[in-house]
Amino acid sequence: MSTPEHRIKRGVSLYSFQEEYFLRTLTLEDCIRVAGDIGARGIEIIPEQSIPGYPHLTDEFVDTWYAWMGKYGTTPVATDLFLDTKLHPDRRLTLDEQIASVHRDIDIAVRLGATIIRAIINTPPEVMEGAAPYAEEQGVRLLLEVHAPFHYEHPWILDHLEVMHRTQSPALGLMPDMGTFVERFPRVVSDRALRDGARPELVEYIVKTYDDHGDTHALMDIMNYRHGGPVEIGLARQATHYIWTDPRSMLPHMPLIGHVQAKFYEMTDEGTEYSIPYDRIVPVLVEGGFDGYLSSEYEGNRHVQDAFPVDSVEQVRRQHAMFARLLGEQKDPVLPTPRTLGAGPGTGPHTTGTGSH
Amino acid sequence: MSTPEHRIKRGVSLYSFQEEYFLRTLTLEDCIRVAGDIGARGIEIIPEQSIPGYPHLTDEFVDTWYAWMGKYGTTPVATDLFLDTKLHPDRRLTLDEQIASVHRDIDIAVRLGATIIRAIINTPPEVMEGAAPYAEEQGVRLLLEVHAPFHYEHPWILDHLEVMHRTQSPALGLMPDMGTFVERFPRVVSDRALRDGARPELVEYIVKTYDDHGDTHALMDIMNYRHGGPVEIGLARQATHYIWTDPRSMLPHMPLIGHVQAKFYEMTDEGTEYSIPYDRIVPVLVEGGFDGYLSSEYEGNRHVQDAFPVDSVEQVRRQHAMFARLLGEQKDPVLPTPRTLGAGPGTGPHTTGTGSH
Amino acid sequence: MFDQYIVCEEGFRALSDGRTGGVVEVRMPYYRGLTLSMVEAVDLTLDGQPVPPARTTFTVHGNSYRFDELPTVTDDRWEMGERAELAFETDQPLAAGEHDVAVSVRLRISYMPVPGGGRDRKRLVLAA
Amino acid sequence: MFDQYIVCEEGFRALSDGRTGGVVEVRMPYYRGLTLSMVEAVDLTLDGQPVPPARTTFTVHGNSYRFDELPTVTDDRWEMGERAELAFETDQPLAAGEHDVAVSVRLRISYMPVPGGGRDRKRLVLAA
Ligand SMILES: [Mn+2]
Ligand SMILES: [Mn+2]
Repeated sequence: MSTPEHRIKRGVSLYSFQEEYFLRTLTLEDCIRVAGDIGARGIEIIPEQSIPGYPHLTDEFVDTWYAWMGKYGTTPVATDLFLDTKLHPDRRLTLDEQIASVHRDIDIAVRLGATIIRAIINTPPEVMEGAAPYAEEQGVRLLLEVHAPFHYEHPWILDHLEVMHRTQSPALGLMPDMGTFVERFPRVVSDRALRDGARPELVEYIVKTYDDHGDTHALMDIMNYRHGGPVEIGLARQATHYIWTDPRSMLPHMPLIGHVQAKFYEMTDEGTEYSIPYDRIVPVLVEGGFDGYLSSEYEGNRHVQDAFPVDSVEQVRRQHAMFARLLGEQKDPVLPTPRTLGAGPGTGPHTTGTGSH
Repeated sequence: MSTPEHRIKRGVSLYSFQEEYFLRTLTLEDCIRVAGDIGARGIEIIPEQSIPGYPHLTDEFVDTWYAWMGKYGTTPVATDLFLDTKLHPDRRLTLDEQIASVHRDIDIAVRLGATIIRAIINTPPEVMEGAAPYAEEQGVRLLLEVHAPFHYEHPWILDHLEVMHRTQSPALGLMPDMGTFVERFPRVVSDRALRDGARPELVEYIVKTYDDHGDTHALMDIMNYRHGGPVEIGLARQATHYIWTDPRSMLPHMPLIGHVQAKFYEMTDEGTEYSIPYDRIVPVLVEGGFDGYLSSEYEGNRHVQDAFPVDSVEQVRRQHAMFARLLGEQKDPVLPTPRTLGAGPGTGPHTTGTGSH
Repeated sequence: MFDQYIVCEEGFRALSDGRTGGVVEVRMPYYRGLTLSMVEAVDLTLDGQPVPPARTTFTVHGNSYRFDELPTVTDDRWEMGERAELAFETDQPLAAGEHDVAVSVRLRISYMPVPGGGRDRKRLVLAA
Repeated sequence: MFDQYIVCEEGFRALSDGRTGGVVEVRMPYYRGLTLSMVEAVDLTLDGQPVPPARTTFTVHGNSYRFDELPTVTDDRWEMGERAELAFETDQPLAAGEHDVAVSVRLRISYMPVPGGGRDRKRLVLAA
C-alpha cells in the first residue's frame, strides 16, 4: 500500500552510537559520517555526551561541526538538555538556577544550529515556563521528552500540558520517545537476564505477564515468592519501566510534537523492531501531520555488550531501511549490507529461534 | 433502607490490638474480652503474634483458650499462617518443607478450634495444592489472602485460581483483605508524613493523584523532581501499595470466599472508614451470599503512634457500630462510648478539619 | 512499624558479672514473633560508637546467644513485643548518667524482597 | 550500562614518584559526562582490601583532585568514556604480576531518586 503524502524526515541521535563512542572505536566525526551514509540527514546530539569541554564550546569546534555537516550532507536538528538539580551535594538548584541552566543549553543549541532542544523528564513545568521566553527569542523549541513509564495521561505530563496550553508559547512542546510503545518485552533484555543466570521459567513468567499486558505491579514480589534472586528481581523491576500505550494517544497532542525519538532495542533479521510496532506508529504520525524527524535512539547495546560485539551502525542502518519503507521512499537510499557473523543477536543465531519467544 | 436477609457475622482479628499487645497494655485475654464486649463474636488469631512458644501449644494454653471463648461469648474462627521460605540464611525451603510448615499450622488451627486458615500471599499455588488434602481431612479451609497491591485479575491470583478451579478442593479458597478497596488515600498516613516533615504541597500532590485514580507509577520520580526527600519518596512508594478496585470484582469468586479481613485505617467521628467504602462493600457481600465473618483488622496504629495515644479498642468498637448498622442488626449490641479526649486522631481534633482533605 | 519502641527506656544497666559494659533491652519492630535464624542483625551504637556484634550477646526469655550463632537457631524465637536483652562489652566501665543508644534491627522476612526491620535511638539514663 | 568497562585493562602501573602504590585507569558507567561534584565515590578494592579514599587521587584530563575536594568542583567534568586515573598509595610496593582490582562508582544523577553508578572487577597484570 502506498504511503499518503507527508513531510516526515529521517535523522539519528548520536546517542545511538554510544557504545562505539564510549570505547572510542568511532569518533564524533565518524558518527556523523555514518549517519550521512545511512541517509539519516537530521542530527540530534547530546552535547554533554560527545562534546568534550561542555558547556564550553570553542569557536574551533563549532567551525568543525558545521564543516562536518556540509561534508556529510547532514543538518543539525536537535540537542538534548539535562537538568542537574543535584549539582551540589547539600542543596538543590533554585528555580532561577534551573532556568539559567536551560538558557545555557539554549545558547549551545543555537551555536550548533539546532532549533529543537530535548528537555529531560525531570524538568519541572515552571522551569519550562520560565525558560520559554528566551527560547522563543532565540528561535528554538523546548520539547519535554515523554519517556516511559510516563505517558500522555500521567499527572506529571498533564502538569506540563497545563503550562503549554495556558501559555500558548510557540517555544514549548513535546518530544515523544517511542519507548512508551513497547508492546513486547525486549528480547535482548530477557536474553541478557538468562545469560546472567536467571531461571528460564521466571524470565518466561515476567515476559508473558508483560506481553499479555498483565499487571507488572508486584512482579518483584512474585519473583521473591518464586525464590528468584537479584537477577530475576531486577528483570521484574525493568518490566515496570517499559510500558505499552496506544500510539494514537499522540494524536491529540500532535501540534505540540516537534520531534520524535525513535527508541529501539533490536532490529531483527526480518527488518522489524522486536518490541515496538513502528509499522503502526509511523501511520499515526503521518495521519497526525507530523512534519519533523524520526531520530533513531539505539538502546540495545547495553543489553548485548556482555556476550556479543555491539554493532550500533548496522542496527541503525536496519532501522532506517525500515523507515524508508514505511515512509514510502521511492528510491531506497539505504541498502542493507550483507549480514556479518557474530555481530550481535540481531545479526547472529537468532534466526534459528533462540530464546523462548 | 432495610438490609436484605443475610448470614454475615461480625468478628475481629486480634491483629487489631497489636499496639496494646506489643506494649503489654492488653493481655491476650484482654483482647478476647474486648472483642466479646464489642459484640465481635468471631475470633481470628495470628498464633505467632500472640501465642508465646509458637509453634508449640501447651495443653494448658489450649484449655485456657477454650475457657476464654466460653467466658467471653466468643468463638474461634480463623488463624493466620506465614510461610518462612527464608528460614535458613543460605537456602529456601523445599516444596515438601513448605507443605510441612502448612500442615503444622493446620494442626494448630484444629487445636484452637478454627476452621479457616489465612494463607499469606507468598504461599505458592503448588503449596496450597499440596496441603489441600490434609486440610480437607482435618476439616479446615486454606484461604489465600488477596492483599493489596494484588487483586482478582493479578497474575499471581490467577495462578492460584487455576489451582482452585482445577482441583475443586473444598479446602481451598480466597480471603479478601479490604485493603484492595482503598478509594481515598488514608488520612492517617498522609498526616503522619506531614508530621515527619514532608512538604504539604507534595503530600497533597500524592494524595490528589491517588484520589483521582491517576497513575501512581513514577510518583517516586516526581517527588525526586520536586526536590522531595526520603519522607516524600516513602509516601509515594506507599501510594503504590494501596489500590482501588471495584468491590463487585469479588462477586465471581464468592463461592471461594470463606472469610473477609475488614482492614481499616481510621474510623471517623462520623462513623465511617475514611478510605474504604464499607457502605458499598457490605451490600456486595450480601448480594453475593457471603455467609462468613467480617473480621476487623485495625491498621491505623502504626501511623498515629508517634503523636497520639493509640486506642485500637475504640477504633474497633466504631467499626463494629458501623457494621451493626450496615448489617441491619435490630438491636445494636455495640453502643458508642463517649468520646475521650486525646485518644487518637479519629477521636481528636480532626472534627475541626485538620489536614487538607 | 514499632521502630519507636525498639530501644526500651527501662532496664538500661551496667553488666553485673565483673566485665565492663552494659545491657539494653530491645524489642523487634514487627507485628509477629520471628524465629531467631531470621534475625540478621541487632546492631548497637553507643554514644556514637558502633559496638561490634562479636562483643554483644542476645538473650530472649532466658536463652542467650552470640550473634554468629543466630543463623542456625530454628527452634527459638523473638516473640512479638518481647524485651530481649542486648548485652555488650566496652573497654571502659559505663559512665553514670545519660547515654546515646541507637539500635538497628535487620530481619529476613520471607514475603519481602528486601530486608525488614527498623532503627531507634534514645538517650537513656544508666540505672544506678 | 558500561559497568564491564569501568576498570581498564591497560594502564595499570606502579606509581612513578617514589611512593609505594599504583594507578588504575577507570571509566564512568554512564552515557554522558558528569560534573565532578556529582561523582560521589570511585572506591577501589585491591586484592580484597579496600583502599581508603584518603589514600587515592583522581585525575581527569590532567586535573588531579583529592576525593574530599570533588563535592565542590562544578567547573570540571568526567567526560563520557574518558579514562580517569585513580592513583592510590599502599603500605608496600605493588608485587609484579596479577592483581584483583575492583572499582565501585557512585554518581549523583538528578533525575534518579537513588544513586547511579556501577561496579567492575578484573584481574590486571601490573605493567613492568
Ligand atoms: Mn529518549
Ligand atoms: Mn489482612
